[in-house]
Order: sequence, then structure tokens, then C-alpha cells
Amino acid sequence: MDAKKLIASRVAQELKDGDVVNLGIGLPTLIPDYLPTDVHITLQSENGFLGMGPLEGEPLPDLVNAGGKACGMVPGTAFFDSAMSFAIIRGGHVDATVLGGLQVDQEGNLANWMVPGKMIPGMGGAMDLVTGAKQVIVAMEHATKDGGAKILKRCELPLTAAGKVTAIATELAFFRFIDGQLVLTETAPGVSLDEIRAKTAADYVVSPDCHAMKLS
Amino acid sequence: MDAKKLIASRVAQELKDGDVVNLGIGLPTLIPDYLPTDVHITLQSENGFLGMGPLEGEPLPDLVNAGGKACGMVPGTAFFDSAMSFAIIRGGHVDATVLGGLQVDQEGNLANWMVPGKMIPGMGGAMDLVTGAKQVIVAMEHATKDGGAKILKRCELPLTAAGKVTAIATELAFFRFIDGQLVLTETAPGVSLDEIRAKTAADYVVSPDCHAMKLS
Amino acid sequence: MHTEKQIERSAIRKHLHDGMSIMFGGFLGSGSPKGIIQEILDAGIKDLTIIGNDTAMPDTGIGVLVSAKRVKKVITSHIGTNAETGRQMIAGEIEVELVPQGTLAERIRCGGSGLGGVLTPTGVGTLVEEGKTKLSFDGVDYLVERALRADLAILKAHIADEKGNLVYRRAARNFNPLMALAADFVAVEADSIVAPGEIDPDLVMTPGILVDALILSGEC
Amino acid sequence: MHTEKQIERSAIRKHLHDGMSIMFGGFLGSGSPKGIIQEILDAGIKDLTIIGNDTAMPDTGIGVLVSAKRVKKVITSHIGTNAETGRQMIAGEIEVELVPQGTLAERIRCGGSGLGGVLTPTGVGTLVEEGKTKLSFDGVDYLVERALRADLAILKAHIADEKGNLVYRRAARNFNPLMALAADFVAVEADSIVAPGEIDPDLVMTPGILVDALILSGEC
Repeated sequence: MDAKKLIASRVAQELKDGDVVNLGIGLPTLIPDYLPTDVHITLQSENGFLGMGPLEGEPLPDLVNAGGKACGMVPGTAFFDSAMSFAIIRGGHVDATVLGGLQVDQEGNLANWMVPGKMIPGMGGAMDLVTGAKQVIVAMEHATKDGGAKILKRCELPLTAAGKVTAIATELAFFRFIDGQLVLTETAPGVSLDEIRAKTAADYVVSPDCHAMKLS
Repeated sequence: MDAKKLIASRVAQELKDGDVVNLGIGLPTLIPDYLPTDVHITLQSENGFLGMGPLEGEPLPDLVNAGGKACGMVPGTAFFDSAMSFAIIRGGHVDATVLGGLQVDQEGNLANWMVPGKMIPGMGGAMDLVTGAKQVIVAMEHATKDGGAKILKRCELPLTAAGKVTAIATELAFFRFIDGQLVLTETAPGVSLDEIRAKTAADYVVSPDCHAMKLS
Repeated sequence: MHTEKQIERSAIRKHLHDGMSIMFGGFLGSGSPKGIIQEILDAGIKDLTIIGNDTAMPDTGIGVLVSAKRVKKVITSHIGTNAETGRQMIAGEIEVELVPQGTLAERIRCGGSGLGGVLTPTGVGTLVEEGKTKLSFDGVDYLVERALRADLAILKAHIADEKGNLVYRRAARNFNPLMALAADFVAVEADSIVAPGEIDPDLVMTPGILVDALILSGEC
Repeated sequence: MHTEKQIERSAIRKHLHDGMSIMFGGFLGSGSPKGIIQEILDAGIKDLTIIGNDTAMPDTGIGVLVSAKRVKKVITSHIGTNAETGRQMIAGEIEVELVPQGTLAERIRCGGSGLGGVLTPTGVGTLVEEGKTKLSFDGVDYLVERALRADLAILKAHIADEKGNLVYRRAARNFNPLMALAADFVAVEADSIVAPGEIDPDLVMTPGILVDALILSGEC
């Protein structure tokens, strides 16, 4: 299983039947493929609807996701304007948001919207999502392409939101914030505690229940 | 012409074709009867619609005015929620609001929502209307039943809003606030300047153009 | 057809308790859920804080709870149509917080939207500004009006689908869509309940994820 | 059928001038009025401040105005899909104010609603809080985010009636209904224009009184 699929598969286990979920672009969009058949989630799209589904057949007029791509919708979909979309997001009506990260730290801070002087795409809806969603799950590769740590003592890049991350899923490990502390709860198949320690700059504790990920 | 009809008739002259108007309960609801045939206004109802018309035929389900009474609607009516209703009111999208007053003063202050210890109905939508409408026209009898002045130097009753009144229409006179000053611009038929002065406690100037009301 | 969201009217009772706060849709009774209000009355709960546009009349809408002395506090814009609310207020039997109607709408909207409050010019220079933070921008004074939430919202819709998507009719919409965002539990009385997909997704006025319980109206 | 509100596309030019601020509906081009944007491009006005969710792509939606260097300042939540906006920003040719998407929506809504601003938790502890008033209630920090207005709003609707009542379709709604409130002049491009009364009053998404000019879309 490649890194992205492994991460998507693990994050899927965090979602419960009936959850309202906003998935960031890229890796998070793979997650629905890994949901058990008895878990039905409602996808929120920040451009203004609840009930997003995969594209089936020809694109329909004005039916696009937050990445501007044609998509589908399920029976019982509801469209609304951007103020309502973010009332839902900021107001705690989204059970989980899953999004990528450039850096995450042991305080639950996330940085994923700019690299000063290099890449400044803007925060889009990410700051509201990370501030308002009940669960904030960062789904990302464990280290940078150069092998540098992305899970840090303290983010160096500008923050998306302070202290809001609830879990981190990588191809090596699954961490959860428990009572404000970063806790390693699962290791990926074949990955040792030492390898995770070596590739993680943050201070964290290893859960007494720490075990290997169960992947479907 | 009785006092109420005279006032309604005069206020009708303040409204221009195309105006969006919110009319308070009571006297102001008479105003549409006195509009010239080439003046069409759109009535805003603060319970959530634009396009209110008179009841024609049987009451329709859920079609009621802000007084809870069955009403009608014109072609091109739009319904919305209370937040949108007051976005329209507070946001300056209503050209004129016409409402009754307990007291008005020379600073443009209006008091019409409570008499401490006696009558405390609440402000309903009046504070937003008086704060947000482009024109705030107070339509009321000139004096209290006991003959006491209602147009004062300074309101004694709790204010509805401060400094927002743009005109006052009574059965004796028409006043306009011009550059922050209360100006008597018209007298009702057969009413003398002396009578108005005697029944008005506020300081005001008589416009050099002051003339008798032209009523249809 | 029953779904997880559709419940019998009496099942609302397990969500009721003394001292709770209840937001109710409606404007002089139009858009208020009569059946749910009757159930609350029959359940006998008391010391309620009720939040809504007005207290209707003594024998209509939410007014019946006031008349039965179940209400400890009202947060509302207008009580002039219900003499009993006024009588209880003057007698000191009920606490009344009067809020300008547009401000009430915004405070409820904030409560449901994760916003702490709004800055409104309404109420500046009046009794309403007492005790409130004032901010001034570009020469205009604003009051900071804070978010409002409740334990329970009771709403009236014309059509619901089984997922809880709602359509309101005419002037019965009023505060209902705002309150759908702002309470821990949201119960809706609907004139009809249809299958998901029967309401055009563009025409949904309240998304179903905000609704916890659907009750079929006895009337319609 | 022509009404007072319906105008030829070119008639929008009399409302255009150098240095003006323009709010544009749309999300990555979906819900942006292509015909009006083309007219603005053809009119040759410059030094514009544009306000909207994103700058689309260099050759789509509002992006064409950026590519043609007509824009002095952008207030937006995202420019990542338009490399030309990023290039001009880094070269110092364009000023970019980045605003969280939900905050942008609220700021525009405030501008159109007579509200001075809102209190949002979004951005607390980030670069976004720089220079802003912070208020704390019940242990939560909020930023005071201020109202935003523009000289002109350019919107895209699916159906309009001759009074200006609008219906949007699917995800093309986005910022359009908010901007309809928040500009001195509101111009709408619609796929079709029907007689008043043909849109059910419950289904109107933007009331006609907010709309100044209607332009029939060339496409449909």
C-alpha cells in the first residue's frame, strides 16, 4: 500500500456513521474509498453545499467542488451561500476536517497556508475549517522530501490556527492529542518506534496501548 | 379630512416611484391609499418579505404582515429570514420608514417604544428601522390627548434611536431636518404659525419657503 | 415512512428538563411549532428561558407557556401583543430582556456560526447600550452584541425531507433558519415529510445536518 | 422584454471608472459573470481593487483582469490557482490582502447589512490577527473583523425576473447573494430573465430591490 493510500485508509477509521466531513484537496479526497460499507458520511464542500458525491456521468452545470472540478451529489443535497457555508464550518457543525500540513507541532498548531517568500497561495477556507471543526485531522507524509521533520516542537511557518489539531496521520504513525499532549497511539505496519522517534522532532509520549495500525 | 388621513396623505407625497418603504402599524398603513397612480412603492415587511400588498380574497397560509394580520403580495415578491430582513433594514436598503412617535425632539431623537413603569411593549424592529432607513418619517398627532407637546427640545422618554429622524408629519404641520436643524416647511390647511408655535415645545425655524400643505 | 430523525411527538419529552433554554421560531405565532409547544406544556417543565421574536398572544404560539407560568426569563424584541407577559414582568414574576429585532436575529446567527458577536449601530444612544462594549470606526459608534445559544430549538417547517432538509413557507420562515444553527438539539415540526431528493437541492432553506428530530404536524 | 433594470451589456460602461472597487461573485470562476468581466476588460479601466473569493486562473473568471494588469489590489482568500497573481504580488506590482474565506464572507455581509463588523475566532494566533482589535468573552479570543463594501458588485445568476429577483444554481451561488447587499451599484448577468411572478416568492435568493442592472448572458 503506498503512503497516500495508507494514510487515507487510516483516517477513514476516524469517521463515524452520520459524520459531516470536509475533505481538503489531494490525499483527503481518497478517504471515502476506504470507509466501511456501513459508515455513511455527508461531505461538506466549502464553496456551498452538503451532500457532495463523486462525479457520475456527464458534469452538470455549476456542480463543482471546492477545487473547481465537476463532481456529483447525493439525494438530499443542500446548496447555500458562502456565509452559510462558513456558519456551518465555524459554528461547529462539521464533525471532522481532514487536510494536509506543511508543519504540525506538539501544541496542536498547524501550518499549511504559506511559505514566506516562496509560496503564498492564501488560506482559503483552511483557517475557518481548522478553527471550527470538531475534529481536525492532519493527513500528511511524515517528513519532507529532504527527510526533514514536519512534526515539530514548534511550527516555524506561519500558523493556520493555534492549538486546534486533534490527530495526525502519516505513513509511519498515528498521533492523537490527549489532554493537550501529543500521544503516539499507532505505528504503521513494519515501522519501529525508533524510526518514528528519529523522524519526529516533537516531544510526544508513546501510549501504553500503542499498537500496529489495523488496515483494511 | 380627519387628522390621520391628512397625515397619511401628506406623508405619501414624500415617497418616490420605486421607493422601498416600511410602514409601521396603525396610521402609516393608510399611506398607500394616497399615492399618486404613477408612484409605485415596494413595501418591506420586517417579518421577512418585500412586496406586501393588501389582502385580496381569502387569506393565504402563512402570508401575514408584521402585525400578524393576513395580507397579500404583488408579483415579484421575495420572502427571506429575519437576518436578511434586518440586513435590508439596517443596511440602508429601505428608502423610507414611517412610524408613530410618543415624542420627537429638535435633535432628531425619537421615543416610541416604552413609557417606564406604564407601557413596555418592546422595540420590535423599530430601533433597527430608525437606525437604518434612509428617511425616517414620524407620522403622529401633534400633541398628546391632554394637549401636551410631543415635539420637544429633548425627549424625556427612552429613545428609539438618537438623531435619526428626517421629517415629522402631524395634522398641523410638516417639519424637516435640514443640516441638523428642525425646520417648519408646511402648515396644514387653516392652521396658523402661532398655533403650531403654541403646541410645539421644540426650537425650530420657519422656512422662508414655508407654505400651506397641498393635499390631494 | 420513519427514519432515524422522525420521531413521535411525545418522544421530544426526553429532551426536556426544568430550567432549560428554548429558542422558538415564529413571529406572532406564524412559523411557531404548535404541536411541540403543546407537548412542552403537557410535559410540565418549568423555569424556562425562552428566546424568540415575541411572546405572541396569551393563548397562541409560545404565549401558552407564559400563561401557564412555565417561563422564568424571556429574551425577545416585543411583548406588546401579550398582556400576560407584561403583567408578569411588572409583577416581577418573569424576567424580560428586550433586544432590538435585528440584533436578536444577529445574536442568534452568531451563536450558531461560531461568531462571538457583531458590531451594530442599532441601540446606540438608547437604553440598549447599557453595559455593552462600544467600538467606534470611521466616526460611527457600534455596540458589541454577543452571541446567543440555547439548549433546544423548536422550529416549524412546511416541508422536510427525511434527512432533515427544510423548506419554510411565506412569512413563516422568520427566525426558524437562524435558530436551526444555534441550539444543542433542534426539533422541527413539519407539515409534510418527504423522501430525500424530493426537494430540489437549490431550494433547501435549512440543511438537514442541522436538524436532530422531525415531528409530523398534526394539522396540515 | 426590456425593463428599466435590463440593459445592454455595453451600458455597464457608464458605471465603470479607473480606481474603482469591484466585488465579483464566483468561486474559481463558477458563479462569475463572464460577460460583464469581458466588458470591464474591453472598457480598459485600470487601478482596480477587486474583492472576491479567489482570482481563478490566468485566463478564466476574474483572472483575465489580473493578467491584463488592470488590478492594483486584491482582497481575497486564495490566489494559489492563479500563478500570475502570485507573480505580480512577489514583483510588487499588485497588493494582495489575504482574508480567511469565512471572514471574507462575513465582512462582505456586514458591509451590506449596516454592521460594523463581526467577532470571529478564525485567525487568532496567526498572522491574520496583526493590527486588529481583539476581544475576549468567556475565555475565547475573537478578532474584530470589519465590514467591507465596494463601488460595484458584478454577479452571476441563473434566473432573474424583471424586478431583479434572483435565483442561483448549484455551487454558483457562493458569494453572489452577499455581494448583492454590499455595493453601491449591483449588476447581474443572468442566463434568463423572466416576468415578475414567474419565480415562486419563497425561492428568491436575492430580492430584486438590491439589483440595479440586469444583463442577459450571451451563453445560457
